[in-house]
Amino acid sequence: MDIRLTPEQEAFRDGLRIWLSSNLEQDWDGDRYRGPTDDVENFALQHAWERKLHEGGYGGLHWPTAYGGRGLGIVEYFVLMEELGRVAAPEGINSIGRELVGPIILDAGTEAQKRRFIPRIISADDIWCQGFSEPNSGSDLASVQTFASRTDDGWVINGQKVWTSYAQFSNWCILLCRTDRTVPKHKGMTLFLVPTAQDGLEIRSLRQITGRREFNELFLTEMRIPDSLRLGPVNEGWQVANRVLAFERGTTRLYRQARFAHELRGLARLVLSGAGNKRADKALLFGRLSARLGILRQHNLRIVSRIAAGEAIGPEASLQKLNWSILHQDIMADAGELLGDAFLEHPAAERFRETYLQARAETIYAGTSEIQRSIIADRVLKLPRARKEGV
Amino acid sequence: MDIRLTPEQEAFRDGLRIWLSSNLEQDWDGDRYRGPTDDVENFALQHAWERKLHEGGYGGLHWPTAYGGRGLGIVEYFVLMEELGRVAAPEGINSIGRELVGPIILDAGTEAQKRRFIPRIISADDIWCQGFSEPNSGSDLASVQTFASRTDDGWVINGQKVWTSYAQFSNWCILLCRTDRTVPKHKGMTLFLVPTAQDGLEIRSLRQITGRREFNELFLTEMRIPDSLRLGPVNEGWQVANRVLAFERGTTRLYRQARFAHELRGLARLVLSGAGNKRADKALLFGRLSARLGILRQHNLRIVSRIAAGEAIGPEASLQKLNWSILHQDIMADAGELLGDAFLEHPAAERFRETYLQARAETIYAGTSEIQRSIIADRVLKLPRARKEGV
Amino acid sequence: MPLEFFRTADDRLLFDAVSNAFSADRQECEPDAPDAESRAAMTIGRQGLIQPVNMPGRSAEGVSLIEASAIVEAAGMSQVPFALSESLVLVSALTAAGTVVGDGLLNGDEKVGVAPFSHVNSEVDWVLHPGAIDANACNGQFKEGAAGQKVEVDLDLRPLLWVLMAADILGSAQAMFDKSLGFMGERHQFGQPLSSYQALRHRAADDWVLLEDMRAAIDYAAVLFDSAAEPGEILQAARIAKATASHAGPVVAENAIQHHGAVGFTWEFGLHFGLKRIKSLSLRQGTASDHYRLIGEQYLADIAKTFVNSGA
Amino acid sequence: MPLEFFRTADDRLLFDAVSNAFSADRQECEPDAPDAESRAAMTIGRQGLIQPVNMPGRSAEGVSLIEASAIVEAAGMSQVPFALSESLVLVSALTAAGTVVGDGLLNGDEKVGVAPFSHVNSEVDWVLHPGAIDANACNGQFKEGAAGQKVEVDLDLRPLLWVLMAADILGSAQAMFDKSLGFMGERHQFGQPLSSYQALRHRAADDWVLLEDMRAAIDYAAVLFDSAAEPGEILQAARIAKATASHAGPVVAENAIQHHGAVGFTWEFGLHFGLKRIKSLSLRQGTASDHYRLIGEQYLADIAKTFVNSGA
Repeated sequence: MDIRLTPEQEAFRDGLRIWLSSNLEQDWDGDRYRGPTDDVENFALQHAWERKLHEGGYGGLHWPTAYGGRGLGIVEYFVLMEELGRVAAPEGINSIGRELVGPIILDAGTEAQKRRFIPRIISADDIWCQGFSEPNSGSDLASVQTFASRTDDGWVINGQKVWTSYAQFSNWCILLCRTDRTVPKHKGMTLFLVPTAQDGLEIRSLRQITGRREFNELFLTEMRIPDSLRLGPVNEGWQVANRVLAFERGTTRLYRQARFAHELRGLARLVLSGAGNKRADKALLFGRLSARLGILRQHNLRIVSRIAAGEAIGPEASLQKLNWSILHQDIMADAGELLGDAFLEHPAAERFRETYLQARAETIYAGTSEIQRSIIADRVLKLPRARKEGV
Repeated sequence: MDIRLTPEQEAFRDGLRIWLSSNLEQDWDGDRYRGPTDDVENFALQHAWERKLHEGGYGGLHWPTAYGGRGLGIVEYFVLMEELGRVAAPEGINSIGRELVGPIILDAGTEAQKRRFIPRIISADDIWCQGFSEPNSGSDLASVQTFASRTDDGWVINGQKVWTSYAQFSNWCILLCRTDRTVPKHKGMTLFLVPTAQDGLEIRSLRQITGRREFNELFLTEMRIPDSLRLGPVNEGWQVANRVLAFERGTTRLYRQARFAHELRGLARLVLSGAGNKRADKALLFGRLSARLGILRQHNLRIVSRIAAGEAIGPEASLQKLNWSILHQDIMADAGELLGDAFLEHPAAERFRETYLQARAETIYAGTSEIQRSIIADRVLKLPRARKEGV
Repeated sequence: MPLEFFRTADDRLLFDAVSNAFSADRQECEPDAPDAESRAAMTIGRQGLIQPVNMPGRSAEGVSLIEASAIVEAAGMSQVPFALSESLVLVSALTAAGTVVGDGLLNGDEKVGVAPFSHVNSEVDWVLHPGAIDANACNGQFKEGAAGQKVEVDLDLRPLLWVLMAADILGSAQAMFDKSLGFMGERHQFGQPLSSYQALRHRAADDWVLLEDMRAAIDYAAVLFDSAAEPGEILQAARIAKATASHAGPVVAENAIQHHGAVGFTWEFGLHFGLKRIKSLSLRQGTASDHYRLIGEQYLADIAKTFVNSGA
Repeated sequence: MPLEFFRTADDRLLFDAVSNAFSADRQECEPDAPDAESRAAMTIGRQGLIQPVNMPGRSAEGVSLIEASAIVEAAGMSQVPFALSESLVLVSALTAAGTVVGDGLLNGDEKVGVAPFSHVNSEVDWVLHPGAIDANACNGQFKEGAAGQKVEVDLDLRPLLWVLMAADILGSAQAMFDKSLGFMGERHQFGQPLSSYQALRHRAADDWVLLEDMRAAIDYAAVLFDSAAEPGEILQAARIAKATASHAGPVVAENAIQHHGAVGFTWEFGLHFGLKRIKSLSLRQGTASDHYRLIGEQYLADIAKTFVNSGA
């Protein structure tokens, strides 16, 4: 085992640190890391940051140079994620493009699709959203009902999607549709790439318990698209998406660990400044949280080094999804214990109040904790079931 | 609401306290409350104590005077249980007789059975054990295979039982047997009262992880008993047993709460004597455990006052089983945290080391915690199931 | 009177009547609307002094703490948008102090707040400062007019405040729990209702146990208060109620959101009103751990006393 | 050399070889039999000094901490009835001190113990006293002959001891977990295997996560040690390994017993050997909370430093 970076990787990290210190706003700090509460202002800030990153040469870091990427490895990508998280840089608005659509197109797209879409994801010229969930699917993603019928020159799509983050700011959407109702449900779905400004697509935003409007509903009514916007083979959308989703669970948002560490440091500073609950067992709570954050990073290290060694990441990624989402909720619970009344009233605790609410969603989206445990029981532990069960 | 005892009940309690102070051995203390580790010595001590209690007039407290009981109410019984627990009096060896067999006979026995067995349970002349579980039943009690066939003058029984506590010291056993294999499994069982010193019954003791031998296996081979030892109607053994088991979960061993409180006081004394782990957050751990013990007592108060008011105790008793068994394990876990090395080495911590092991069984026997949660989900919350599930 | 540690038919009648009043009220106002405050204050402002049932000289308008906690639990259940616990305690304090202000409050002419509940205090005429949480001091409560008047009161308000805050948490958590049970029965995933999945069934069972634990702790502290038990005993029981509710309330509330999936995360579905109410009540006036520590300090002090005695 | 934070084929080879040796050994002796001690000591006594892999002057007999922890994990898994962690650390200490005793130990001629492991110390020739757990002092280790000789050593033994104790807990817990998985697949209740019940499936998944957390923490501390990282960083990582194992080990072990039902409670089935081993290791040399607090004190001290700096 060895966890040291190569001299080249260290040089990359040092350059990045210098770039960040001169490109993040001078007074940028953790308490603004979620961006302005006004959704439009927030979009502008997030998008501007993504463009800046691209201009700095940090877009498409581990994607092929043929499509505008930098052609570097997963370790450099991990370094980038850690450094961005460490300073709580804006998350950007196009994570679906960078972390889901890009990888799927690179994996299953046509050469034309790669040349058309990948460079514009890297440059943040296109913003993508994801139309997978439906009102009656939820955890059971394979039960989608939105239907795409073949026409002479393409497809006509009818249905409804929900929980589509940032759809109102996106110009493209990746859509999972049923294309065959006569086969078992995992075998009759197809992926499409759909422009959002188009007849037959209506977007309605939903307010979340944080007060922000990130979620949207999509209503698709006789929406027509050409066959060139189909992604991957007909009826293999589930397999194509899942191949990448498994990878995604392991590698997307590697910056989370570093961002949580940034949050915990902010919490510690607030407590050390005297705002805290005098009776709290600070040493125990910070010790436990920082230890768990350390382990979270070590799991990231393991995943990254296994990918670097050419190994596949499978259901082990469920471990990391479980761990980070529960740890984040626990950090926010302990923030209440550590701050007491100040959690509710202190101006500098605003970020923790919002994150407390936001974190409720994290054990639900991208596969609930219950789904992750079932994946582990099925695929890692291979525990026999008596009969077919969904979860 | 009112939780004060009547003047009569207070007088009963005061008399009991005086009796206990002069009848428990002078140097009796909590660290000997489990009795000698030698099983035979322990039996002698426990049995002697039960006889003494009877001689003091505290046997069959809330049982009818017609069968040798004192004819008092559930509140006096509760007071007795609390006072016994408060001084960590020996538990006795015949709890199956007092808490299971007695109530079932009183509920479903013939007049002759009542006259024959109840007085001898009260006087501790008979010691009872319970043959319900089998190697392949466990939580699924209704799946018993031990079979009782009709003969001209009675029954002949073949099969195997397990986890039969104190069978080696008992002279009687209550046995649940299948008597009809052609009906649904809950409807073909019958209860029998069986003398243990009898041809066709072999008892083999099992050692537990505490080192004690309380469990036994029973091997039944062509064992013959007369029909007069059948308890309740043929094929209704499950219903008869369950009616009492529900009650039992709520009211047996009401002394547990008081006994756990005694244990916690012993732990506190050991910690205050300087044996403890200097870094432990004593206030938090003792505060949390004592608060939970308080709530455990309040649930007991509720159950007792509802019975006193003539109400039935149903699945709510599962709450109490869950609570006490988990709390007891948590007390022992915190004992480790509070004592550190001393938990492993201090002579006065011997009782906690043994109880730590013993408490592992408590979330398993008398219905596992999983079974209790399922009972609550089914019968209290009435959560719909998709289809028949066992648990 | 026999041992009777459960809610009687009369108790349930009161609870239902208050619940109905609150939910009728709720239909006319948005949960966060400030207009609702005075309405809610009217509903409960008339209750007057909370005092032991069998205390000599108990006022006719008085309510027992059992009754008051049923009222507050119902308010939590209906998400009455008002700091009801504090208001009831304040009315008690002022009535006990016998000032004219007491009447003004009872009539609804004057508004009151409790420090540090800043959201209530913005437009009030009187502010109540409960004493700091302290294991040893049982006095330390005083009230103070916004204009600077100050009258000492002779009633330890902390047990009242803690028990009622716990009751508010219980009612709010019960409502969220009930909603999640309903949702689990209706919502299907993988062809089955959510309620058929054992992991969710068992978690719901555990949450129900937590709700019953809160209820037992609240009722016990209230009945001790109502029977004019020894003050130290009442205080310890009230701390157990507040600690238990501060611990268990957020667990039940957060699980209720989890069991709703993404739907529970939408503003429109409204679960966040209950979550914020519970979280706020659980952190104010001492967190769960704060109270557990105070309980433990008292517990160990009591043991140490017997220890010294037995050693002597 | 690329980033490589996982066990390589070589690591697994070592682990398997040691496991096989231990389980062959185990078949011949009862878990609690004292005879087994010397046998086990022979098996591992030859390993010699644990020291950073790329330290100048590394001895040929030396093993890395990654290797040593794999050996100890395998010992835990096979329930080798010997305080292996302490023995390995002792051998390291003595070898580092360069005494003749070192050779005696390496040859198996002399027996050693580590305070406060009294069950090992009864018939030993040498006793090692690891320094008291202390956030600030990194020295304070010394060894001492039973006859009173005393030699200072220059190696902070705490990281070694904590990481190896954590590895022993991990191996023991993994063995109990594996047994419970097997049992759950075979044992039927209500007509289905236990493994088909979601509540048990999910608890098993959580336990697996705990095992992987331990593994990650142990490997990380070991690889830091082996790369001769900054001593403070190594110490903090070793504390995380010990804290994590002391917390998670008993949880996994106790769940394994629960999942066996009454069978797991019998002496003959043998789960208690693992349970006691884990419980004992988890309480010795600092409980989980002790180590978490020390980690937190260090964490807060580090933050306070940057705080002052940024304020200046």
